[in-house]
Parts: sequence; C-alpha cells; structure tokens
Amino acid sequence: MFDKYMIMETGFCNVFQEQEVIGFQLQARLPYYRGLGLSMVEDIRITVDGNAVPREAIRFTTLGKTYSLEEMETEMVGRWEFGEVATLTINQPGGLSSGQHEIELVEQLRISYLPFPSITKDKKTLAL
Amino acid sequence: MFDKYMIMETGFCNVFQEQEVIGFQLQARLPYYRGLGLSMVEDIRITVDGNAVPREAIRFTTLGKTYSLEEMETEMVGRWEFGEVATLTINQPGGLSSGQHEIELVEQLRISYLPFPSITKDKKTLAL
Amino acid sequence: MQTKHNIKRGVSLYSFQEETFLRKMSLEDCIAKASELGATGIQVVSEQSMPGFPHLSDAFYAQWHEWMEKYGCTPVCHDSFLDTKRHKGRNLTEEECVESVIRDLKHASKLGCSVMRILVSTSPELMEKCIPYAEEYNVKMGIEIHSPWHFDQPWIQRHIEVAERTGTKHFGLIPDMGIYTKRYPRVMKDRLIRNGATPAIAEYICEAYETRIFCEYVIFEVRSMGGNALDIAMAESLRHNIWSNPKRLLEYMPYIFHIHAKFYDMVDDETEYSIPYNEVIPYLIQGGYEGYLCSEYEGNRHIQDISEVDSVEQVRRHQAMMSKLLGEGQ
Amino acid sequence: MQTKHNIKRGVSLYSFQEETFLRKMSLEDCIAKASELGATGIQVVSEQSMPGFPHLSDAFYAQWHEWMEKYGCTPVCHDSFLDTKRHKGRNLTEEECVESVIRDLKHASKLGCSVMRILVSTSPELMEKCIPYAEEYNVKMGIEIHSPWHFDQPWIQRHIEVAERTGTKHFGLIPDMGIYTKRYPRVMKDRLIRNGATPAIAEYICEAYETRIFCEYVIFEVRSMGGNALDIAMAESLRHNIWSNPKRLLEYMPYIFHIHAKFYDMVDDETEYSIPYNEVIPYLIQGGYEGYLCSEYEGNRHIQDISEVDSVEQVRRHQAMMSKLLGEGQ
Ligand SMILES: [Mn+2]
Ligand SMILES: [Mn+2]
Repeated sequence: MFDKYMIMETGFCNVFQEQEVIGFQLQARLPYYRGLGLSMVEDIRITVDGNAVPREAIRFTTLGKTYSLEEMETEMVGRWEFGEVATLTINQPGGLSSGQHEIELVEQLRISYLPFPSITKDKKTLAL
Repeated sequence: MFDKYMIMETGFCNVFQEQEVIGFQLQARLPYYRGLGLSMVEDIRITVDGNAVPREAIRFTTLGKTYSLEEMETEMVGRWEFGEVATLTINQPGGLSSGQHEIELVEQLRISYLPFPSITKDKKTLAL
Repeated sequence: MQTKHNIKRGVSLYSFQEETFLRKMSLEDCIAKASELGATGIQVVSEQSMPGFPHLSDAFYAQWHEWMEKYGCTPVCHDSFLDTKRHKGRNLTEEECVESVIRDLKHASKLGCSVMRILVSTSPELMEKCIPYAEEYNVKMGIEIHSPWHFDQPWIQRHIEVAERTGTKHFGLIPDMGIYTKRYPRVMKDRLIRNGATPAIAEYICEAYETRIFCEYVIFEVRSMGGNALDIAMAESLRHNIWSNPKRLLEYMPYIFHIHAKFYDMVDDETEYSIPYNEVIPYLIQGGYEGYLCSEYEGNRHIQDISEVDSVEQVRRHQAMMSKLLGEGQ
Repeated sequence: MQTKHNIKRGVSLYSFQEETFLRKMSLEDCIAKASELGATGIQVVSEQSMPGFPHLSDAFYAQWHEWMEKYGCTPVCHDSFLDTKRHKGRNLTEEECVESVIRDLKHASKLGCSVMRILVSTSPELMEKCIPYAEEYNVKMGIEIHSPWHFDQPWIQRHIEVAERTGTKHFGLIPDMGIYTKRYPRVMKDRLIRNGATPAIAEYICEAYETRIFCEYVIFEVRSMGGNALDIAMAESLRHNIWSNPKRLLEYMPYIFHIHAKFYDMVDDETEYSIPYNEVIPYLIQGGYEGYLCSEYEGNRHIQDISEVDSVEQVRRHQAMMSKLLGEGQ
C-alpha cells in the first residue's frame, strides 16, 4: 500500500560514538494502512549494495525507545504507528563509505487476519 | 472416473501376420462418463516396461474400424463409446517376449467444457 | 411442514454408470430398475446410455417408448453436451453450436423428453439464439446450476436475465443438488486418504469446510502444514464444492422445471452424508415445485477402488429418502 | 424511482490515508474536509488516525468531541481490528479475544460511535460471546461483508444465524460496497500493466471478469497463454473480486446498520469506474436503509506510483455522486 514510502530519502547517515564510526542509520516507515504492535513486526531485513546486514546488528527506534528485533518480538505495548518514521540503526564498525549505496529494506509483518506473513520490499539508492 | 478400468486384463497378445510377429495388442476403454467423438481423443500414450511406444506405431480399432492417431484427429463421425472396449495394436516387429510386462496407458481427451486436457493413466502388469 | 405438492420422483440413468460401463446392466435393465425403485421419471445422458448417438434409428426410439410404457415411466430429461472443441485447433462457430443444440433438441423431442439439460459452461448469448428452436421442438432447455456455480453467481444471473427478458417458457434452470454440499463428502475424503492424503490434514480440511472458512485460506494453511500434493489437491477441491443458500429456490422457482438430485453417499434410507435433503426439499414444497427430482448417483468413482459398487442399492436408499421427505404414503 | 428515505452521507477518514500517512493532513484536517464535502457522519480506522491507540487520554476524546461539534459531524463507526496473532507462536485465547473486543467497544463508546466494524475473519462463536458487552456499551457490532465474502456466503450466513437466533439489536452486518465490483477496477489493471503485466492478457482478464467466467478457468487460460507472474497474479485476483447480487440488501436490511461505501476510481461526479452505485443505492432506498453511507476511498495505492494522490477530490466526487443518487436537493 505504501511500499514506495518505506525507505525515507532523508536521514541516511553514519553514526558516530566518541568520534568513531560505529554504524549507520536509515529512516523507515511501515507499508501498512494502520499502526501495528511491535510484537507483530516479525522481521526487518536490510541489504546494502547487495550485502545483507545481520539481524542482530539492527536496532529499531520509535517514539524515543530503542529495541533489538528480538526484543520487539515480545514487546506488547510499543507500536509502530501509521506513517511514523522510525530509525533503523545498524551496528557496523566503520559504517559505510561516502557516496551512493543501494539500500533494500524488507518488512515482514504478522497480520492476524491474513493466513500468510505480509512481506513488503522497497529499494532506493541513497547518498551518504 | 473409470481410470482403473482403462486397460483390460484380457486380450493382451502378440499379433501375427503370415506367421511373423508384427506387433502386439491390448484392449482399452475410455475413463470418461460418456462416449466421445474420435477427434477429441487427443493422444494415446503407451509404455511397455518403461519404454514408450512411438505414436506412429499405434492403431486404434473400434466397432470394426481402424485408425492411426493422426487419422483420429480429423475423424468427425466415429466415436469411442462409453465402456466400449477398443483394440490398440502396436506395430513392433517381433512383438513382446512371453512373460509379464508392465503396461502403462495414458489417454488424453479434449473435453470442451474443461479449460485443460483430461489426462488419465492406468498401469497394469499383464502376462503374455 | 407442508406436504401437499406435485413433486415427482425420477432416476437419472447416469446413476447406473458403473454397471453400464461394465456391461452389467443394459439400458432396459436401468429403466426397469428405476421403475422398480418407485421412480416414474427417467433422465438420461444419451451419450452414455445410447451408443450410436446422435445417429439413432427409428427402431431405437420405438424400442425406447415401448420400454417407457412397459415399465410405466415418463421420459423427462435428456442431458446434452456441446462439443465446442470438436475440431482440433478451433472452436465451433456460433452457427455450428446452434446446430448442435438443435440436433439435441430433436433427439430430446424424439425421446419424449420435455426437458433438456444444457451444460453450465454454455453462454447466455448462445442460449438466447436457441430459444426459438426450443419453442419449435417444445423442449425446455435448462442451464444446469452445478457446483461451484449457484443461483446468485453472476454467470447464472446473466442466464436468468435472458429468461426474464425473453419471457420464454422454454429456457430456465436445472439446479443440481450438489450445490447443497453441506459437509465434505466422506467418500471423497476416504478415497483421497487411500491415495496418499494425510489423514490429519484431510480431517482439518473437512472441519474447515464445515466452519465455512474461505477456501483460499484453507489452501494456504494446508501448504503451511507441509501438505503433500494430494492434501493440496483436496484443499483446492474446496474451490469447487459449495453449500449454497437453499432459500434461493423460492425466488427462482418460476425458472426451475427440473432437478438433478445429485448424491454421493447414502448412509441409510434417510441420510445422504453430505447433502441435507431435509433442508432443501421443504423449500421445493413451499415454492410449489412441480417437476421431477431425479436421483443422480455420483459416488461410484470414489469407492470403486475398494469395493464393488452397488448403484442400485444407493438409488434405492435415495428414492426411499426422497419419498419420506416428500411425505408420500402419509 | 423512490427518493424518500433517511439515508445519510458520511466519510471514512481511511479515504485520506495517503495524506495522513504523508502528514499532509492532520486528523482535524480530515474531519474538516469531510464536513466541507457535505458529509455529516464520520467513520474512522482508529489505529490509523489516532496514534497512541488504545491508550488515548481524556483530553484526546474531549478534543475529538470538540471537533465533531465544530465541524457539525456525528461520529458513526469505529473500524476495529482483532490481533489474534499478537503473540509469536500462539493465538489469543477466546478470553483474550473478548477482552480485545471490549477494549474497542469502550473506545467506540468514548468516541460516540454507535457502530463498530468487526473484521470478516472474526468467528460467529466469538461474536456471540461479545454481544452482552456490545449491549452494555450500546455499540452495534457489524461484521464487514467484504469481497470476496457476500451475504449468501456460508461464513456470513453463520453470522446471520447468530444475529437471528439471539435477536440482539447489537450485532449485524456492515456491507462494504466492494462486493458490487461489476467491472475490474481500471486503476488496478493499469498499475499491474505498469508493473509488468501483459496488456493484451490484462485486457482479456477484464473482459472475462465482465463475462462472469468462473475465475479458476480464467486463471487456467492465462497460464495457457504463457502469462507472466503478474498476469497470473492479476488472474488470481479474480478470486477476491466479486459482483454480488444487490437484491440481497433487501432481504438482510434488518441486520444492516452501517455501510462502507468503498470506491477505487471516481471518473467524474457521477461515475465510479467499477462499482455501479446507481444499481445499488435504489435497493437501499427501497429497503428503507436508515444509516450512513461512508465514502471509503481505496484507490491511492494503485496510482501513487505515477501521480500525486488527491483523495480529497476523489471523495468530493464520490459525495457528489451519492448526493445525486440519493435525490438530495430535488
Ligand atoms: Mn447433474
Ligand atoms: Mn471497508
């Protein structure tokens, strides 16, 4: 429904900690037509220039709270609201090189009234 | 519907002409619940002990008339009647060796009200 | 329950297809049996029961009528086909289709049948073209409402529009009682299990069918369960089986002049395993249906691999059930 | 045509989902626009329009009611969900499901909505358990009759049986006008072609849909034609699109207290490309329907790849069309 809006074109950057690059960030939205409890966000898969990021390296931040994907699985209060821009932080020492990168984002949702998982993909080339 | 009745257990034999074995015969029925015009019998495939018989080698005889499969394609009068035992004669000099043979018979029919061909199979071990 | 009505019982000789195929019963045997079981109407799939069709001799028709008299039966319905794909590589033209329908109308008329079954796949446009001939030969053409079609299905609604618009008395509907399959037929399930379907999955499919879960969800679920090819085929069969609303018989009664009383499995003299005739026949009575209910047994194909098929016994039970539900002998 | 009636027009804020998602319209903007376009009723997907749901403050509800007063609108329907798969690896228990429904009933009641939409996948058994709470909070729960379900579909019939048997005034049906999709939506076809479907095959599928050929045959045909993955997906979408019989609205009117006026593509102020409102609204008038018709625009997802979505203009046309068909201002 909102597939093409999943990856934001803004906010793509490396993340610094004490002047060291510890990873990178991108901004993302749900492709679904309502907000969803975090326990139903089954998976977020990120590929940079064709290389998959490990699931463990991903942190999800919405409304000021940060979760690992594993923590999200049992999160019964937090929600990813409709149209809400969340931050995906990928722990990757050294981050990404400057220049263009092809980012692919897959969001897999557990929608109760569907017998199958909802799997949606967006792909954009972003500049760092 | 009548798949298991397609190959008759009787009438399996070698065919002689002037004391030479020129082929073999088996008796067969349609698996369908009505008779069908011969032009709609799209194909008859026979395998003996795993070896396919060439389509050109097959002759089909019903109600005293004999056809090649190609002739059947344009036959607008003759019918393979419901439950009617037809003779399939396979032109194969030397025929089959005596003893048991595994016969597989596939009949492919063009049924006008179905969007796909009706393909039915029977397999029997017959003794010569 | 209202019991005054003018509904008659018949048998489709299609019911004896196993015995006919195996040459255990002749056409005369079939008619004699139908009569013996209390039926007064005869429905026939001519291309099954009459070798040589459509080239039948006057002697054959004379014989047919002798049998009808001898066994006290009325010819009711000829089930016709339309071989639109007769020629390899091209469909019949519309003209050729009309010719084929006329051929069958003539045959039905010679048999003395007042009704002719038209396959549900036949188009409303073609039917409209054929109406004058049906009127000429005085044979009513009825579109078979066969599962998964049902009265409200848009293709059928297009046919009903033709009947309404033309106002003819010679075109209407022949519901096949298979559209009232309330439970998944036991004989189909058991056969599928014998062929390799997984018993627990087959059980799930039957329950899901009774729960009325959307068939596509059941198919998906069976795939998720790791169902084998036969499990998936069984789940996909839900696309073709329906329990439709029997109330609709009342609304469309003006267009119904014949009924295929399809059945798969008579458990005893009162119960068809999957089709609740007791929930359907009352609407026929209430709606003032005046035609025949012709027993149409279609269970042979599901049991022939493990048992001798006894179509006569199945039809006997079915006739007994209908007789009771019609309040005969009360 | 009869024009005396008590049917009211509303807007589902779902219609503005594109603008809401992109933060071009706030909740207040949506309400204001609905009002400006002549709607008096508001339907809302709370989980879309009310971030923080279900933990909303008293201040929020107070604000909501202020807006309703300010824009002269009546809250009509809260579209609820039921996250039965909230927990990984297990479904909600029945008790938890009832709790979730109660949570939504309380919310609907606080919003001032007299109606709450229940997803069609919800079971009749659960609904029966929830009826006392719906009565307690005085909110009518309506099962959404959403394509490919329809009134006569057996799952819906089971729900109707619950409504009939209990006799409650707090459980019924909310037809979604998507069940009257008479032509294949143009915006869906065009989007599929842009994504790679074969134009000629897409055209065939649209024609086959209008001809009412059984969807499984169309799917088979498209495979035979060598259709690509999108062609096959388009053919398979026929399993989920239906043109159902609008007459049934008359029969089930006692159970209908709200309507989702779904639409995909307003061609002008009088025509929805695929849903013939002019063939449906007369039955609502004839049947004495007294609730709201809430515009529910769902075309954005099919056009957002090539054009700016203008949901407001689409809703304006839809309201104009409904106003005409309802004979307003005559
Ligand atoms: Mn039938
Ligand atoms: Mn809706």
